[in-house]
Amino acid sequence: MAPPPAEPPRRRRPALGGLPRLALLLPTLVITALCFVIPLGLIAVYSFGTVNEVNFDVYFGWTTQNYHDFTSTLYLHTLARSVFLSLSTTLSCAVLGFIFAYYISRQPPRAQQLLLVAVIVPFWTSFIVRTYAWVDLLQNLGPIDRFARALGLHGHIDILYTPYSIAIGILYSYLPLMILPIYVSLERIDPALYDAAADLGATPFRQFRRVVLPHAVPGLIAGIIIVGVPALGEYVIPEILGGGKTLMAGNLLADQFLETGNYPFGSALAVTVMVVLMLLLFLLRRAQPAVEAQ
Amino acid sequence: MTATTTTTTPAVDLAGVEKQFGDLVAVRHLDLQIQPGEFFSIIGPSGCGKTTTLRMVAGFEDPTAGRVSVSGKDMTGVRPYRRPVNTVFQSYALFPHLDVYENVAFGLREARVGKAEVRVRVAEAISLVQLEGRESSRPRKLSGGQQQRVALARALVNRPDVLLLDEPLGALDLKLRTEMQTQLKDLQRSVGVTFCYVTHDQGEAFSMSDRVAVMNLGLLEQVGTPEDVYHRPASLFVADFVGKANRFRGRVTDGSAGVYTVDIDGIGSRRVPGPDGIPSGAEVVVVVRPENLRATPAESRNGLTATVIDAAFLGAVRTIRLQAAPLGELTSAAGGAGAAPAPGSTVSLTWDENHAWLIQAGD
Amino acid sequence: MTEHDALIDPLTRGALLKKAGAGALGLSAASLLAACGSSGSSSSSAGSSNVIAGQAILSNYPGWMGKHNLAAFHQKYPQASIKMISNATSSSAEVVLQFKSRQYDFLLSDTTDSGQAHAADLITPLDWSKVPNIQNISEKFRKAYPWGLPTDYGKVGIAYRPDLVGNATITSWHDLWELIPRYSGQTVFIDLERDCMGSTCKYLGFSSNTTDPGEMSKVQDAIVRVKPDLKAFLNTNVGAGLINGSTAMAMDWDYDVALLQQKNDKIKWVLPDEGVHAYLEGFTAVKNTSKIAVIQAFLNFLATPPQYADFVNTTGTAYMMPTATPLIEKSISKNPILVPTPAVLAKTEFDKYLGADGTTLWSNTWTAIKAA
Amino acid sequence: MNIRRHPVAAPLSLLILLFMWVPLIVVAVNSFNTQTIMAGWGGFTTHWYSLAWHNEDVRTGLKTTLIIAVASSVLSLFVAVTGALWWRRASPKARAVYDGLIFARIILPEVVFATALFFLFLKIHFSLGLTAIVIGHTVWNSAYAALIVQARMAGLDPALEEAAADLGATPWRAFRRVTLSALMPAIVVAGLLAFTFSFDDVVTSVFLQGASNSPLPVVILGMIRFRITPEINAIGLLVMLFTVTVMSLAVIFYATAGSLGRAGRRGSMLDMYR
Repeated sequence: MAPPPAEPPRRRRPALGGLPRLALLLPTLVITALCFVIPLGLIAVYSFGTVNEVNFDVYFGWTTQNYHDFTSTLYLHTLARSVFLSLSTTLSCAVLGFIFAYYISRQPPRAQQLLLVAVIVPFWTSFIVRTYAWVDLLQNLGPIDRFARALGLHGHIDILYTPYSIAIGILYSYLPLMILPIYVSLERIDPALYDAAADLGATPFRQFRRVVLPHAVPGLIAGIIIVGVPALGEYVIPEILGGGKTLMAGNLLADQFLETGNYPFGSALAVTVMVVLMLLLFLLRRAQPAVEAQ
Repeated sequence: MTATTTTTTPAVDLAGVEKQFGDLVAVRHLDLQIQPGEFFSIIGPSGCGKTTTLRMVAGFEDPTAGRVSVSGKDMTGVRPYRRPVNTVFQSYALFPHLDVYENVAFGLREARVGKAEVRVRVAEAISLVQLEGRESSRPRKLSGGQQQRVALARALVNRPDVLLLDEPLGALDLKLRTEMQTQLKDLQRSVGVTFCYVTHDQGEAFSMSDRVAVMNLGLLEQVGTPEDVYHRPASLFVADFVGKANRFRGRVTDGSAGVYTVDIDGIGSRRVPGPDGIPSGAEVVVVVRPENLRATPAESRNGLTATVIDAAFLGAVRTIRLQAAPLGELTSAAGGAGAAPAPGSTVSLTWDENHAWLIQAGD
Repeated sequence: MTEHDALIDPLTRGALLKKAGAGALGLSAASLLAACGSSGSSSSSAGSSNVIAGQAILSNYPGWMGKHNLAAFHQKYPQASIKMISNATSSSAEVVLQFKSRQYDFLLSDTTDSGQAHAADLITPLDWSKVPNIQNISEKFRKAYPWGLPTDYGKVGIAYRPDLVGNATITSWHDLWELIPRYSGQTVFIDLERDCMGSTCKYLGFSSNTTDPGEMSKVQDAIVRVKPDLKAFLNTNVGAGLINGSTAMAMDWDYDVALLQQKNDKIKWVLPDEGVHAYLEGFTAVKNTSKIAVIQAFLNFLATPPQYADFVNTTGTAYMMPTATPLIEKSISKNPILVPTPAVLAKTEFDKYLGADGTTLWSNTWTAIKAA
Repeated sequence: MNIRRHPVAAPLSLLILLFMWVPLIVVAVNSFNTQTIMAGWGGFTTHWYSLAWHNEDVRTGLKTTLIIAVASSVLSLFVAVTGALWWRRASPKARAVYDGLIFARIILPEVVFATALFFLFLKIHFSLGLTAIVIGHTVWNSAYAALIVQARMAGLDPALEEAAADLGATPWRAFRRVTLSALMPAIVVAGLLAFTFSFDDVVTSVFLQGASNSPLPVVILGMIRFRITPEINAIGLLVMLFTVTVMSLAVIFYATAGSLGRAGRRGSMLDMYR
């Protein structure tokens, strides 16, 4: 079929009656420019400045010392560990989120709604309270440990205050943010597509690969971004579940702002993390059409 | 350009309409009238201005110059929601959040039609397009053809003076398309609403339309019945756009009142019908449709012979590609029943005097 | 080419009114009232020093005040009141920012933070003639906290369950360090730079306010050596695991251990032989506050035995006013852990502000320990 | 593959559901626990509920949080919807810039952004407090909301409003009956998400609250500074009950209003998302 003919550009009449189109952009402009770009500019400028360690006044200047400091192996090691942890938790999150989202999407409508509510409701109570519940759950002599021993497993399930407990905490906290976008994209699949695929002789696995996976890609990518990025900057969960033994990039960054007051160094860290993340996102977005084309 | 003179008020009257987008002229000085109850099509290639013309009738575009009237009332500058016309969009533009019933009822609710009447008229419209039982489905759950019919019912239920259709069959597959063409024509006959149909597919337009307008580069090239446009094209563009045409260059040596004597290059003098007013000595092109160009395996009596390149069997017809030494490649078509001429064989080409048409060259 | 730019400019009355205008968007009735309240009454309290009037804003831990302190104060001085804003801040950087933010008139602040704020010229010294009741506080605390009214302190010692460590006896930091590897994964340290490294200083025989890089590097080694055998660094419910036995030994604060002992009497408190490090907190007035009269009146009021007893009984902290002892609950006043005997105080070293270089040294050492 | 009866996927899905609910069960159980330091089960009590119920800090905190969450959700939706309307007819280049700014707002670590805004507000003498928190929340909430609304917008036929106008709807009515209604599922989801984020935020609130009352999460953070008692579990559970009730009422109201209105055949919220 021929593509629709390229007609002359459509009219540029105001979108809503008399409102000029640009007025629609005004709220976004105000909130991004005034409350995001300008403060960020401040951070960018700070990252080249120095701080008075007594009264925490920041002196503007053009030193690159803060970026130099960052290249110490101490910090690079911490960053690498954080990237690894956030990558592995994001991937586990994607796998679990996908399975569950797919499970929901294949239920009858009523059950779908119930399950969605079941995903969201636990998150309407305080994040801190929920995270501390994991301390209780995972601790030595806690419910999981006792359950495992009742089953006759040898030794303790003693993973509280290890990187594993941090991973579990992050996985738990971010899972709904993974499930929802994947569900939304899977839910759009016309049920007839499954029948059609089966009709065309696709085995369940091929059906899954050819029909389900391509549809899930946009949701998966959205989920990975929404989960992976904050996971990299997460510092409350490592603090509560890490027992202060595992330093993460998020903690390092938060510490500069909340504990030591080294704003220039913290700003340099933030700028670096931002640039790295932007780069990754850019690559991900470029890769997206290629994935979808498969 | 032929402006049909009638006593009734035209359903659509475009007078001196022009449309520019910045530097781009989309429609140039267009005069066009569509009669009530007519199935009228506008055809032309991409970017010819046909959709822009339709959108000016609907009110989505304001003409840069000229006047748009619907049923005798001046509609220039009137907003779309105040015009007695409705549109079937190329993408259907069905409201995804409303079911079939509410989609169809949309215009009636906007017109504040009473509840009981809404029910009756929506039911009527839905049965007209044979979608009974799908009232509470969402558009996404319907097939392309069904969606197309919802779009049709949604527009027709408002009993518009004119129904505008913007390539409504473009997204359907070939079989469904032919089916829908018949249905559309039947539907138009039964409701009696004026249809203004835009398409780039001349076959589709010919099969349904009472009259056809051909546009190119923003200009109206010709208006007429499908037969007029096909057999008596007003320009070389029209001749080519609506079908395959064999062209022969020549000069008018004599003639008036619709039949001229033309000295055709490489063939000689022939009598050819054409429009009035071509002066003697004018450079012309003689157009002969393939089905009117007879190829007979015999020696030439009048000088035009050609070599068969190949033949293609298409069922009802067989087309033969020919090479005529000074004239280039030609095409002949004949009923599929006879035997195919062998490639490489020599044939003589003839046509009936009435089955050619003269177009003045140089335009 | 550097250009100096102080982060925070002084807030003028005009600026406050401007803020009020911005708040009039309608979302921030509370902040609007706060802004108006603090600027509107400034002239009256500054004008006549005899009338104690106006609302002073206090940044404080949630609930860190006697049940009846604020109401009683308002009853005594009907024109004056204290508005308490709960803050969960823990670091010097945050507290100093609060000093600079001009959102508050006085703050709960420890010796380190007030010391730093003092060095940065961010505090208003009190007129002690207006706070005569300060005499009720033991001298050692007054000396250590010269900027305002010291209210509470906490010693960092050792809590352990002898039954879980083979009935070993711990009397010193040295004993603790010896036992940690033997009972791997059963010891908890405090997750605060000053308390954790300060206690380690004591273990190594240094001052817990040392700024010697060589000493700090030994401190780092000492902690990193046992880190693999530690269960965790915690700053909340530090010793809770001692109750059910999931923790055997803990570096912990005195008041926390006093509470833990009520749940399980097998828990023992140790004031280590080498000495202990302690924090000391109090209320300090912010520079340029217009409510200094209200603050002084309040601190003087709080320093009376009944009010201070209310404060201690509500917060359950170790106290520092001997004359209040009869009014303080027995669980606190009779608890040897919490009573400040001269012998205990002799072993105690309070936090001090370490200066810019010292602070950086400590925080770098701490980061290195946590990253190890 | 029928996942509903798949031997691995179905039980695994139920396990995932359990995973999401187990902490909540722990919270619920502990809220009735007499053991004050959360080290095992001590016995049954409702003491913590009475404590939580009468805790003034919690009450004002909840009120503050609700005001902030509602205000920032509404503002975020306003920003997101107007932005998406603009985005729909913007040039590809302008769109790319707009999208980039959305992503930037999402990926910036919250603590950095909160500090930056804190510095800025101090510099321009903008009063810290509820307004400041609402603005702070709106900056990142509106980015998430924009992402969701925009995804829906991208799926909408650009000719929809023309179709509505063609059927007699004035621009305003076309906007309400078509554009807004077609976006509604995304708006509801984005609103819920914004509310949830804002309702539970600690970092931005801590920096920007100034001398105003603390929102609930900050109150809870303050409460656990030294000691965690089962009271926070009781608070957590009460808050959840409260939120669930408010949300249910909102959904019921939404459904009822829908069935009474002219476009009564819309069906349920999730149905529309289909």
